[in-house]
Amino acid sequence: MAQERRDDFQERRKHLAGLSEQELHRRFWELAEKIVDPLVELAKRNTSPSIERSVLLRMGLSSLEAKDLVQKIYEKDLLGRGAGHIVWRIAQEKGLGIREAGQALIEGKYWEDVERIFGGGDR
Amino acid sequence: MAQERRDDFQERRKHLAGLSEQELHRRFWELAEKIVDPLVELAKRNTSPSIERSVLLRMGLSSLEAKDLVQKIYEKDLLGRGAGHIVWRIAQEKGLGIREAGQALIEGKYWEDVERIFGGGDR
Amino acid sequence: MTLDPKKKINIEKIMDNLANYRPRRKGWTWRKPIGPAQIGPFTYYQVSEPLKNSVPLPAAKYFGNIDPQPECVITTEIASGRFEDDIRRMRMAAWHGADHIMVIRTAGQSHFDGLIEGSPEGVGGVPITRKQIRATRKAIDLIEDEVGRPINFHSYVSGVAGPEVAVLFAEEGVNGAHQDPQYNVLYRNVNMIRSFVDAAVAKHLMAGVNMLQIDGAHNANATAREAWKVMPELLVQHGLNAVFSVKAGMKKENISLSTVPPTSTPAPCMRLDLPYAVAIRELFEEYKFRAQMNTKYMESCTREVTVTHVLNLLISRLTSADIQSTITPDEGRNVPWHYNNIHATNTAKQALIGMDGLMEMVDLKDEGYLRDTAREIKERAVLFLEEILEKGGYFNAVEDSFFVDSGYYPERNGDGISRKIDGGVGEGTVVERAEDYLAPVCDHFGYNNLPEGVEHACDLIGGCTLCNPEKIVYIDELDPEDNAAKRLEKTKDVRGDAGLIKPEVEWAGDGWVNTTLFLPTDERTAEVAALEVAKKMGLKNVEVIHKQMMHPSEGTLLEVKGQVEFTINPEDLVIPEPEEVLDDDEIRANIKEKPMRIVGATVGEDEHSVGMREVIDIKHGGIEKYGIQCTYLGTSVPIEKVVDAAIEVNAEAILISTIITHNDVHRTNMKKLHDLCVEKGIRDKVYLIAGGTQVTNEIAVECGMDAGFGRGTKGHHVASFIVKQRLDKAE
Amino acid sequence: MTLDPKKKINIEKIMDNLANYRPRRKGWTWRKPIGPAQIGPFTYYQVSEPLKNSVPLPAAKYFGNIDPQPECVITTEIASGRFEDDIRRMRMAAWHGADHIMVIRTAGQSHFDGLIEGSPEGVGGVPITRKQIRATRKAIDLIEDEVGRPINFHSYVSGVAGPEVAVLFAEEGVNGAHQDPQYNVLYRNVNMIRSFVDAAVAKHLMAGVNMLQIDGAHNANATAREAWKVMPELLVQHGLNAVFSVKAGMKKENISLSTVPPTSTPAPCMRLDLPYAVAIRELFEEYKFRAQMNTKYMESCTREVTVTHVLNLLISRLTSADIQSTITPDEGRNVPWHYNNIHATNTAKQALIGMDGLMEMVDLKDEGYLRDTAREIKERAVLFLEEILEKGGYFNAVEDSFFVDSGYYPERNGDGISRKIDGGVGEGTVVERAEDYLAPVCDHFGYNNLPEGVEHACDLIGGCTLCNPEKIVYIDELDPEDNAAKRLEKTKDVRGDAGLIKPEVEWAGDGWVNTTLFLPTDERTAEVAALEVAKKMGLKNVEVIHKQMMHPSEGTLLEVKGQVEFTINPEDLVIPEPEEVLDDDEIRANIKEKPMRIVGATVGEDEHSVGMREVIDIKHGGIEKYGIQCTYLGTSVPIEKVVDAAIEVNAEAILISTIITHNDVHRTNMKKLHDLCVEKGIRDKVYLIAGGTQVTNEIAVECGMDAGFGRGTKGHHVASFIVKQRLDKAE
Repeated sequence: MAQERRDDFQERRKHLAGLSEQELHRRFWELAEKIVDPLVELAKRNTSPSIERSVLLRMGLSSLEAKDLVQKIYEKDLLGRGAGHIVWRIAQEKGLGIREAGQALIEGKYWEDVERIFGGGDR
Repeated sequence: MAQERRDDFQERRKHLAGLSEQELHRRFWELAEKIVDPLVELAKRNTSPSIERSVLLRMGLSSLEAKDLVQKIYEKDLLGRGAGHIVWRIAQEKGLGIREAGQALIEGKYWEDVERIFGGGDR
Repeated sequence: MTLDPKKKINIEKIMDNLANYRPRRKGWTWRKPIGPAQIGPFTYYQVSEPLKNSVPLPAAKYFGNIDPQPECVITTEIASGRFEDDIRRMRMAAWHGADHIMVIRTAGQSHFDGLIEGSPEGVGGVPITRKQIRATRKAIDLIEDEVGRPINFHSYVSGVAGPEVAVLFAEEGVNGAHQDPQYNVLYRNVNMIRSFVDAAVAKHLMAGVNMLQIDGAHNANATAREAWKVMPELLVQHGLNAVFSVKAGMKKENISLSTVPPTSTPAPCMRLDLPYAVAIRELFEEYKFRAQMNTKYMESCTREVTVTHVLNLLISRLTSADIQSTITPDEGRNVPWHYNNIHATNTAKQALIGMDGLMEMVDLKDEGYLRDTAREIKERAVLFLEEILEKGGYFNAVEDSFFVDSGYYPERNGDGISRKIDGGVGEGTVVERAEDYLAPVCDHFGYNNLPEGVEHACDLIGGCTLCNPEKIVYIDELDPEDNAAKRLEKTKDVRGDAGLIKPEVEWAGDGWVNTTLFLPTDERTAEVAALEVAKKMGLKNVEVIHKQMMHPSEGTLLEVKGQVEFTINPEDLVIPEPEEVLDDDEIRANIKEKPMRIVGATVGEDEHSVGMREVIDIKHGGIEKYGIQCTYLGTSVPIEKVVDAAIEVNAEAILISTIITHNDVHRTNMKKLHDLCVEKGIRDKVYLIAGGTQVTNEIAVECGMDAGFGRGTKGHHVASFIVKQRLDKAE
Repeated sequence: MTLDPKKKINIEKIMDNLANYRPRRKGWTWRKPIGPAQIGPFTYYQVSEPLKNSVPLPAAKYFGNIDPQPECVITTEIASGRFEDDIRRMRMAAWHGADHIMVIRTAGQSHFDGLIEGSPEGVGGVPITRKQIRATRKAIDLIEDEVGRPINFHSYVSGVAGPEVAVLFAEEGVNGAHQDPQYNVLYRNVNMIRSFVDAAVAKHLMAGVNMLQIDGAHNANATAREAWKVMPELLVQHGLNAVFSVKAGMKKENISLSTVPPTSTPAPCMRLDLPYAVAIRELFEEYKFRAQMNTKYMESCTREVTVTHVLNLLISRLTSADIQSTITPDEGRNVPWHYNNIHATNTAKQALIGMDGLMEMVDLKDEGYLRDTAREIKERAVLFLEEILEKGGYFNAVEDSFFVDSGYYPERNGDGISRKIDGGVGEGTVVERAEDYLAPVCDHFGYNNLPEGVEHACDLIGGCTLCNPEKIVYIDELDPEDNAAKRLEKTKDVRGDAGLIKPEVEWAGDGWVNTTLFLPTDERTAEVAALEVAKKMGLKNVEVIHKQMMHPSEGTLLEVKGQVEFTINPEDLVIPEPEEVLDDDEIRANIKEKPMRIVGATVGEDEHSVGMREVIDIKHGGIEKYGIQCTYLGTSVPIEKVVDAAIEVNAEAILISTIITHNDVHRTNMKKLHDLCVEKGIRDKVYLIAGGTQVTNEIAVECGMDAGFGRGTKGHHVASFIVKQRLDKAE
């Protein structure tokens, strides 16, 4: 909710007035860390379509392949297991190269294996 | 004569090194005055066609008249008496207005009177 | 006679009845400082009384159109060659903040032995004549009333007619002048005896009417091969003229040193210029300072010149300036064009205001390089003075080419200017005053054998022109062809408020325009090709006035001037009525009172969203800034989805963008939007607005929209439209 | 492949075999400081290694063409929309001193959920694709070799495809990128959860290759209604991104704060901007600073913008800048034109070099307004952070529209940007990582359930693309029409070293030129009339891009852009051979060895002497400066007197000027001079030279002179001619 407020700086700053410059700086950084820490935690615990595509890119899939495959995995609620994870497992299981495995999945192959290994999704 | 000289500042400045900033400033102004004084004296004791024309202008002659008249006075070697002086004397003597007197002189009148009063020039 | 800002100044009327015009005041006027002062949202410390009428800087629109005026006088120099065009330029400059107008003399006038009369055309300046001065002064008096600030009028008391020019200026209310006998000697080759003898009389006359004097030492910067080495000499030149002037009767407060930061980039100019600026201000603390900008290193790149001048202005702010002079950014390429007088004035005003109060935050160090260097420059100057005396005085030193040598004194490079005591223009014309020498006029300098009992010299003649101005003889014109009236006659079609319109930069109707172009080729080919381009554009007398290599083979930037030969008849122009747009505060207030939601989308097979983002995004100054709640659906959005979203959020307006369209897809989309809104029963609850480069209001309305917006649309236009519609509906 | 400065870069060749091109290095490179260093006649303190090839500032010609390079990296931003034209622009910019080249993305790409491939045309920037990056990187590698300095290539890791873009950049050797999740949230309306989750992965990838990160806080300046009030928030935004980046794995030395002086003239901007600049540098002392210039208050006057940017550069010099960014002076009027990239780069280089060593002379005060204000801004920022925590953290604060409010925090005006936690682009797409979540690749951030014993994640797959670049899948083009090869084909006539020549400013052959003109009428009439003028000059698609009132009725300055439709064939041009002129030192040496006297006069009934004075006078850089002894006889001099004087002083040359002549008087005078010299028996001892606006060498020689000089003649040309003649004779 947007709110309006007059400038009550003199009032609010009272507890800062006594701080040395260094203490003020330290306070700034402590507060910033307190705000940021939960955001970092959030990032560690979660993933997104773009993140998973970035994994597939690093595994040697093309951007078009990464896009298609992540879309499919997302629709099957399996993104939380890691798109690269799924491709890697299928590649291992089927003795395929990584990109080959990815392309096969895009073509609709091996999804029963995926379901067997990873279950029905985690949504 | 144009001359070349290396930068011997460190050598030359020795007598200035000990001066305070104020003393240095004072020295600057004293020297400047010593250089300027003879120039001011020169200006006080001399005149020029332009100066005399400036006098005639202030006396109410036109610029064209002042130019003609000063030229005539200059040629007669009478500039040192003051162009305005001559006009004023003639005006007084002949009962003319200043500009009238000037114009008369330009027309060639009264020069015998000028010669009588001021002599044959001072060159 | 008063001026109406909406009407051009009538030069013919200015020239009416000049014979009887008298200046309203004499002497110099400083600005009235008012700092600290609140102007708009800010406090300023180095400002003066505001103007009654002025043109603020372009960016002032963001700050309520404030136009704070710095505390120092700002100079503009005018050199068009036609005084009737000078006057129009002065009016423009005054509106931008110039209050010191310096008229450059025509080339050669300093060697003209006498006064010039009438209004002949000049080269690189105007012939300074009584008519030119009186008409200009009259015009400036009117301009003063228009802008609400006194304006100082200025020219030159140099050359071989100095005393006469000084009388003329004193009579006609000229407020300031350059006067420095050294200038005549070194740069005009006027005989040195004549120059000093005349100068004392001229200075005394100037002192009599409280004119401000500017000296000429800065010309050594502009002349010496390595300008940064003449700093000791500059102090010497300033000092000699200052002492000579005081002894000729001037008050120190009326003596202004003309000082220029000697160097320029790519030299490390602050390091070279600041110690000098400090040294001169300390040594001459009783005098005034006119800070001029560097001209020595000006090339034809106006951007480079502008940067240099801002650095010069930084020197002014780090030290001081009583008068801030300006140099037009085009001086390196041609006789300055009038709009560049405005640019130069604006650069000074802008930079000075930007650095307002700087010294409250910054100190000059009182130890180290800055102080050591300032001291050294002063010591070198003292040594210079010492050696002048050793050589037997000033005249001998000049003969010995002490001056404008490119060595860092006492170093000497042997390339100074030498003048002979018995040489130069006007040599042998000085005459000793006899014992009975008399000059029965006021403000005369030197020996004067006034009759005993006469106290006021001009009592002898019943008053001189300085006391009784009606004695001044006014000559209107001498040349029946070369005069302002004839020139005005020739240009009358393009003058006046209803005249034909023709581009100009120097004189009315001169037709000059300047074309900037980049050609992807090397410099020499580009120069010739650029002339061809300009000719193909129909320009005459084309000339390349700037050339800058961008890369040896990739391309060259050029500016080409040329003249158009046609005129535009204003009656043939269709000038659209200005669109009335609500102002930001009205829109904001309306939205605050009654919040508004809108839905926006880029429709069709198009990933481009720049137009829509600019209209919506707060980052681009879009409608979000008024508090309008925007749902942006992205690019390639189907029309159905747009309408659904509008229903969902209860939007008051739908904005669609169809920037790059093929096969009239934009029309199809607009019609579809309208139809679907009708179908869903919301058409009367929602304003439909379409935008895009190929969209016009006509096309949009034709396709069922409430409005269409094309190129250049800002959030402001769209928000204004919606709020107005809403207000109309409410009524 | 290497570049030849005399040949244009061959874009087709750059695009050859791109599939196999690999970047030569990764990560950011700083300049190598070398100060204090002697460069030309000066010592510099804040400079870096010189370039092998470069274009110095125009005024460098006065200082031996030195081109000192500041110590900080200089940025240029490129946004042409066609990457093949971006490359040519980069080459030009690198030659002028830019070593950080930032490529702006096409509008809308931040909402594109994935990577784009190929080389489609963009709007306001290019689509960032693998092909575009790889080709550009390859070209930049060649340009680096040409100029002799590493160049940092930079773009954006923002929007909804951040992690993928980061992989792409890491793979392709992009050296720096903007990354700031707050930017996505506030200005791109990307869902905030998505934005932060993606950002951590993207930043970690950037850290892996030592890319430099630039943050996005400065956008608040550009957005807030009163930019000078958001300073506390700026510190907050910088702080949050800095801490988040460090926690995502970045080194502090690779994190650069993007900071902009918040205000601009006519605000007293130094007083407002400097305390802020001090506060941020103290608080973030461990980080780097990218000093950007102000864009918020840019209008269309390029002069005003240049002054503003110099004041911004003063802030950089009074505090610090690791990277000095530049803004083109035309950004306020159009998509920047390429020569304005050069202008902007030159402004930074010039001002930084001009202020080299400033802080050796100047201190910031450690008491009073500056310190008090810096402290206050920091305290306000701390209070801002406190309240974010009170509200339950960052997301809640954003919902509560804490950010980009125009109040001076803790003041609030209720006009901040509010975004919903569950709203925005990409909302609902973030998924929790399961316990067995696995990503078998390097540089991955966050929870990763690697099988026990696996240390290097990509060992599981035999190496990822960051370790084995040959695994990268290169896609050349997807669109058979919208690609660089097709566009090059269409413009091939005007490309290449022997192509047709057509003006351009953005893309090869676009035909745009800009005409500057002053019209003596009011603004609205002038705008319409200016378009008419431009049309009459044959320009198409004319548009007024700048309009500035000089006075409400006296006139208006305008700039009008328009396109020419013709081309120039270089084969049709007659390009004159360059005249060989002796250099100053040769002339000076020759004169020193053997002194020379000349006589000069303006002949005929003419009081104008400007041309002759310019050629002779030392003040105008005339021949006196070489030590040539000149006797100037003045104006209206009879020919007889000229010849007599030449005989008297034993002159080696006679210079006459006949500037304004009627009825062929100039020919008569020249012939007479020749005849009289013959008659007096000196013709073979004296060079006869005539000058004047109507004089050409042909006419003069025809009339018996040795040479004739027309418009634009400088002393240098004349001195060179005489000395050469003398040398020839001696042989």
